Amino acid sequence: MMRDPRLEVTLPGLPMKNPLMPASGCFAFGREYAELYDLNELGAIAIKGTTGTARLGNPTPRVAETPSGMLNAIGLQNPGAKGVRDEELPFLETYDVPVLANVSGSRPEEYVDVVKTLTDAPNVGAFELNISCPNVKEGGIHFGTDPAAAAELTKEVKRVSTKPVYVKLSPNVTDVTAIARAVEGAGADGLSLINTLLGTRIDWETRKPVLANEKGGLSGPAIKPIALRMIYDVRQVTDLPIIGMGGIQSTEDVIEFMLAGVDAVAVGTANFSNPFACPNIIRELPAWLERLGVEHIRHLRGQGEAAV
Amino acid sequence: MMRDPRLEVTLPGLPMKNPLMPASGCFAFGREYAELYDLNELGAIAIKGTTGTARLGNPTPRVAETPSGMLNAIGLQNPGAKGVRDEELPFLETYDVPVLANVSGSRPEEYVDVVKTLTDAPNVGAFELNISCPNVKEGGIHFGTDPAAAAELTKEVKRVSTKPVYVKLSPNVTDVTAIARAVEGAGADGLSLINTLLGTRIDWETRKPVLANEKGGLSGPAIKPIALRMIYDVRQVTDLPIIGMGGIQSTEDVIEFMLAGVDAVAVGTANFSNPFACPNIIRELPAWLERLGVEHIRHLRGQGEAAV
Amino acid sequence: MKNEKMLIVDNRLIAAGTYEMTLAGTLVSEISRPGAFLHVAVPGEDLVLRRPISIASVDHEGGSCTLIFKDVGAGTERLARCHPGDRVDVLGPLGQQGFPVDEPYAADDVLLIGGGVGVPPLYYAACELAGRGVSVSVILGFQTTSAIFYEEQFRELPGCDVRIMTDDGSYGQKGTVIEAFEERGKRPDWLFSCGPRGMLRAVEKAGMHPHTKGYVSLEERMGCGVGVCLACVCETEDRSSYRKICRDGPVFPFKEVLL
Amino acid sequence: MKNEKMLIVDNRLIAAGTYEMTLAGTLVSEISRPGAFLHVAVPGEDLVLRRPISIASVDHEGGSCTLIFKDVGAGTERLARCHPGDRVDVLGPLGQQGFPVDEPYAADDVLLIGGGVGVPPLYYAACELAGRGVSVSVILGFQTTSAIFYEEQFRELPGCDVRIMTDDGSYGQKGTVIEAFEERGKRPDWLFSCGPRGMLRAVEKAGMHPHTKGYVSLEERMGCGVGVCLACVCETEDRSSYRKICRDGPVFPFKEVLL
Ligand SMILES: Cc1cc2nc3c(=O)[nH]c(=O)nc-3n(C[C@H](O)[C@H](O)[C@H](O)COP(=O)(O)OP(=O)(O)OC[C@H]3O[C@@H](n4cnc5c(N)ncnc54)[C@H](O)[C@@H]3O)c2cc1C
Ligand SMILES: Cc1cc2nc3c(=O)[nH]c(=O)nc-3n(C[C@H](O)[C@H](O)[C@H](O)COP(=O)(O)OP(=O)(O)OC[C@H]3O[C@@H](n4cnc5c(N)ncnc54)[C@H](O)[C@@H]3O)c2cc1C
Ligand SMILES: Cc1cc2nc3c(=O)[nH]c(=O)nc-3n(C[C@H](O)[C@H](O)[C@H](O)COP(=O)(O)O)c2cc1C
Ligand SMILES: Cc1cc2nc3c(=O)[nH]c(=O)nc-3n(C[C@H](O)[C@H](O)[C@H](O)COP(=O)(O)O)c2cc1C
Ligand code: FES
Ligand code: FES
Repeated sequence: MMRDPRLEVTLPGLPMKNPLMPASGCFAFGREYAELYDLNELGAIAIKGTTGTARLGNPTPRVAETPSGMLNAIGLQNPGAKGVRDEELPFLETYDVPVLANVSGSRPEEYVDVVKTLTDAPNVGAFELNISCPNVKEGGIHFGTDPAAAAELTKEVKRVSTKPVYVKLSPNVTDVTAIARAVEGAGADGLSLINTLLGTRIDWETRKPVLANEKGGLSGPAIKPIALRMIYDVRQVTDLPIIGMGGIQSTEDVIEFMLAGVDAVAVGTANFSNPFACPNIIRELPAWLERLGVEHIRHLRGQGEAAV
Repeated sequence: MMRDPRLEVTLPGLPMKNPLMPASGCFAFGREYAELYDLNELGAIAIKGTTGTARLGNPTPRVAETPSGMLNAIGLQNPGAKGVRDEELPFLETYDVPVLANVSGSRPEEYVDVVKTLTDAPNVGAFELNISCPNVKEGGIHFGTDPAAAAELTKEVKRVSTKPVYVKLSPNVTDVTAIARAVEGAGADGLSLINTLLGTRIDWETRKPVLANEKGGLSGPAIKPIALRMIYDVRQVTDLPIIGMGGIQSTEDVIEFMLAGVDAVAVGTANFSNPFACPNIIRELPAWLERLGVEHIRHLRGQGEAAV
Repeated sequence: MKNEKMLIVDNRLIAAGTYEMTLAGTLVSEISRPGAFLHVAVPGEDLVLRRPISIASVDHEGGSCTLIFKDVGAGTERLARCHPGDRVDVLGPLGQQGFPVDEPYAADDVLLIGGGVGVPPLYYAACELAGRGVSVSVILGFQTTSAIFYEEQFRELPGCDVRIMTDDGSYGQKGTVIEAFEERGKRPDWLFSCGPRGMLRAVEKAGMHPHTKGYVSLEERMGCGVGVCLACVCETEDRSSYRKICRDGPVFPFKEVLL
Repeated sequence: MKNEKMLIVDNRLIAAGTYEMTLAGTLVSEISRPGAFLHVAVPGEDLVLRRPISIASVDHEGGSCTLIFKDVGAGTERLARCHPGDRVDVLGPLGQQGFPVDEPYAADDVLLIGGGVGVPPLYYAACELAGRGVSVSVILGFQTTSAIFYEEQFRELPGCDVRIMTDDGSYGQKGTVIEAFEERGKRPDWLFSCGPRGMLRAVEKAGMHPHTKGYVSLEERMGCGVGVCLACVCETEDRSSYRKICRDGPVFPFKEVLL
């Protein structure tokens, strides 16, 4: 693996060799894709949403297909904060890649617990508060749709975290910029957007929703224009670092997100269709910089805004 | 054209031969597709959004492509209410198909003006208040995101309308059921959902948004799971008639929307890829009823809800 | 596990709506476990999820393997329409636990029970067992005559005893595989099964003697196919935790999982 | 206007990234106007918008027509990869206003100016004019030698005078079509043009004598292609209203539209 200084970006807590990371929930804790390629190629790794104690998640079916996208209702199956700290993070420590620890919970105390448990892990570079998981009934998404609740949660987490805190915004809102501003005011060090959009599919044969959970989160290329719009809008109201995601499949998509205003990107669903999506994009980026005549990838950030 | 009693549905103001209509803005005022097939085949026709006075719309490019979808920012180009009444509706009167008049505006008075101008047109069966057009800066969408504003507008229009009034809901909201309930309380006779989702695309070559208007409305198959979810949710809180739309391309899609809870459907973007989309689906519906063992299409309505 | 654009050597209709696709590529060399599956990308950009299909047979010398799949939806329909010479993007072989074909002794009573498109992985298992000199009994259930496939192929395996059941009695014996199983009387030492969930439950109910080593291949909707997304879980028998079908399976001891 | 799955009779690379596709089908019988275009669906389900491509020539007896297109993005790339024998879903012919090829007299001075993939509809126009015994002068601009196409085809038309300009001077004369136009001196009676917007503007500036009847074929991103969605509008010269390129055009008198 070659290091290319033109790709290096530094976000709070995340010194990245390149602006690419797998998105939370689409890479587990790295073990499986580590069999396919060297994780050291990645800029960072966002791990699966972690809750205070282990969760079993929702009944199956947990995924459904939609045009250019998919619905998931995994329901935050994870081994809990201690399990992640003791069983999963040590494996990732064998790589020189910062971890973005995705944190979920039903109540603010649960978020705080998780952060307390993980904040001293040496390879956790930063936290990503998942205030937008549409797939668990008790909470989570509530923090993502109410600016005051989002701000309050951010504050409480910031109080105990020794690492920078990113807040992952929900797209299922009327005004995403209001939430962005609220969490910025509460001390967030960065933003991630977007999480999945709530959707459903109904099977005409069974006459029931395809997902056991009835509804799930829409991800994949279908949501890309919505992600780009939200990022574009949020970039007009804040200068915070933004990790962008939503339907990224190709190097061209990464450039488009950069132009919309992100500092780094996360690749989710594309890993499933192409397990080499991340390393492939990383390897293609240098040629794109040359094509675009750009000396460093950060120079693209927000350059796609209309000069109004 | 054969009439099939199993397909007939009656919605307020709209006695339909079958539950299919072209969606507003995707059929203009019928002249063009009338060259391709007999409009009498359709259940109803939703005409292009009409404003108080003629509008020129937005600069071009007005459309962009996205995975399984498209963005549009037409900006409500239309000949104004009088133009529609005098030039367009008379043409449609030569068909035995009720018209759903889509009404847009920047201020409540404009909606009221349009409704006053069109309410006595003999073939206008009902109005569809477009409180959700994302493509004009001054208003429109504001009524779609604030329950109180939506209710107030509905009331004002109901006061002057001699025809039933449907309210077309915006998907760009945190809680679509709140808007649905508010307009029901204000006297709406039915609901249409969904309008387009706000999105954007950025061109890496020009480094500018593809659309001259920067942002546009996402339609097509990509949004289908979001439309189904919103319909599914709204159906749990109201028994009002619902006209469902968002990505419908096939007869199977129509069945899926029926199961989610709609009374009739509208086909938008699919007309562009397949100008025969509406008549093709209408012709296929009887065979699907047999396949599903259903005596009348209305028996499918809402049958896809999980029995919780 | 490899990700490869495999060459379609052959793709033919072998029974009602059922296709046999032969694929060539270097990942064939990694195939070793009956029960293993390939995660096949559907041609066209709009279907983002791959389709899991069991490996029905493998020809290591020829560098090819065979899938048998039924056209049941958008994805399999497109796969059915592929032509020899086309390439298809495949991730695999996947699944870390297959049928334990190396364990039975030649004298053991080995029974394979398959229903519909659950039959393919059992054919691969039967080939391996036959290759080791283990003779197997096979009970295969199909809806009707036109749906039957691979009867001859099974019969050609040395020592293979094949019984066909059809729901409508249009071929073989009328009835379900369970009836054939119960008629058979003696309980096998080894029981490998694959088919619809209902059939598997019935097999479990009818057949699990304490000494029978029973294995079942499971299906579930999948995302990644490699164990990261947690889409494809099944509960363990004691309901205390989950197994990932794509990685921990797709074959499990009957006793391990809740059907 | 018809919607038909047309048969691809031929599809070949004729210049750098430029393909000539021959299509057969019954809608060919409706093609009558140079400037008319086909709205071509891209194979695969994920691209929902059709691609507008001008008709470059028509063979009514053979029941076929030709498109010439450049691979500039996802849609044209997939069209480029289509093989003879494949079918492509076409809506057309579209556009109610083409180049008025029936109007010029044999003695008139008719000039065609085309740039890059703006050349195809001009070839169709030149064929029709030549068929009526009108001799035409043609100025074609390309970036470089490898991008040039149809020079021979134009030269073979009776009375056709062809001048090739290249941006880099690697073939013909170095320079733009505007320079060739200005060098030519006399202003034509008829001027038909198609190419990039910038070129069209320059032509308008350089060439519009009061007596020149100038026509231009325009491009814009399209939705429906038939006039319902209002995606493809252009402003009228007086900025008071819009024309729909897909329906009212795609050919307009220079004077009617704002370039
Ligand atoms: C480990 C494994 C092995 C399999 N082996 C075979 C085989 O050898 N032959 C065969 O014909 N079928 C097999 N199946 C089932 C096969 O995967 C489905 O029939 C296929 O995915 C249907 O895709 P579709 O697009 O045609 O159907 P659609 O209904 O359009 O598919 C929609 C989505 O649901 C998923 N899906 C639908 N049915 C199933 C199912 N039964 N299992 C898993 N996912 C499903 C699809 O993969 C897709 O993501 C296997 C499944 C698994 C999990
Ligand atoms: C009336 C008309 C006639 C045309 N005739 C020809 C021709 O004969 N030969 C030829 O090579 N090209 C022609 N074009 C341009 C051609 O339509 C585009 O090159 C093509 O649509 C690009 O598609 P893409 O998917 O490869 O590019 P992408 O950039 O991936 O396309 C994305 C979207 O933008 C649209 N788009 C991109 N560029 C254009 C453009 N220049 N004009 C209109 N829409 C565009 C596409 O149709 C698609 O909807 C014509 C355009 C029009 C309007
Ligand atoms: C199967 C699956 C599981 C996910 N789990 C999580 C999670 O645990 N925490 C989280 O914040 N986001 C989760 N997400 C959301 C993704 O991180 C990402 O925000 C979203 O999928 C959009 O990106 P994409 O279109 O590239 O997938 C999950 C997404 C998928 C598809
Ligand atoms: C080009 C275009 C123009 C539209 N114009 C209107 C409009 O004038 N009024 C309105 O209420 N909706 C308008 N819509 C929204 C559609 O009526 C419909 O709600 C939406 O496109 C979702 O359906 P679809 O995915 O089938 O297109 C327009 C959509 C498109 C694509
Ligand atoms: S399919 Fe992703 S974990 Fe099994
Ligand atoms: S493309 Fe729809 S009006 Fe021209």
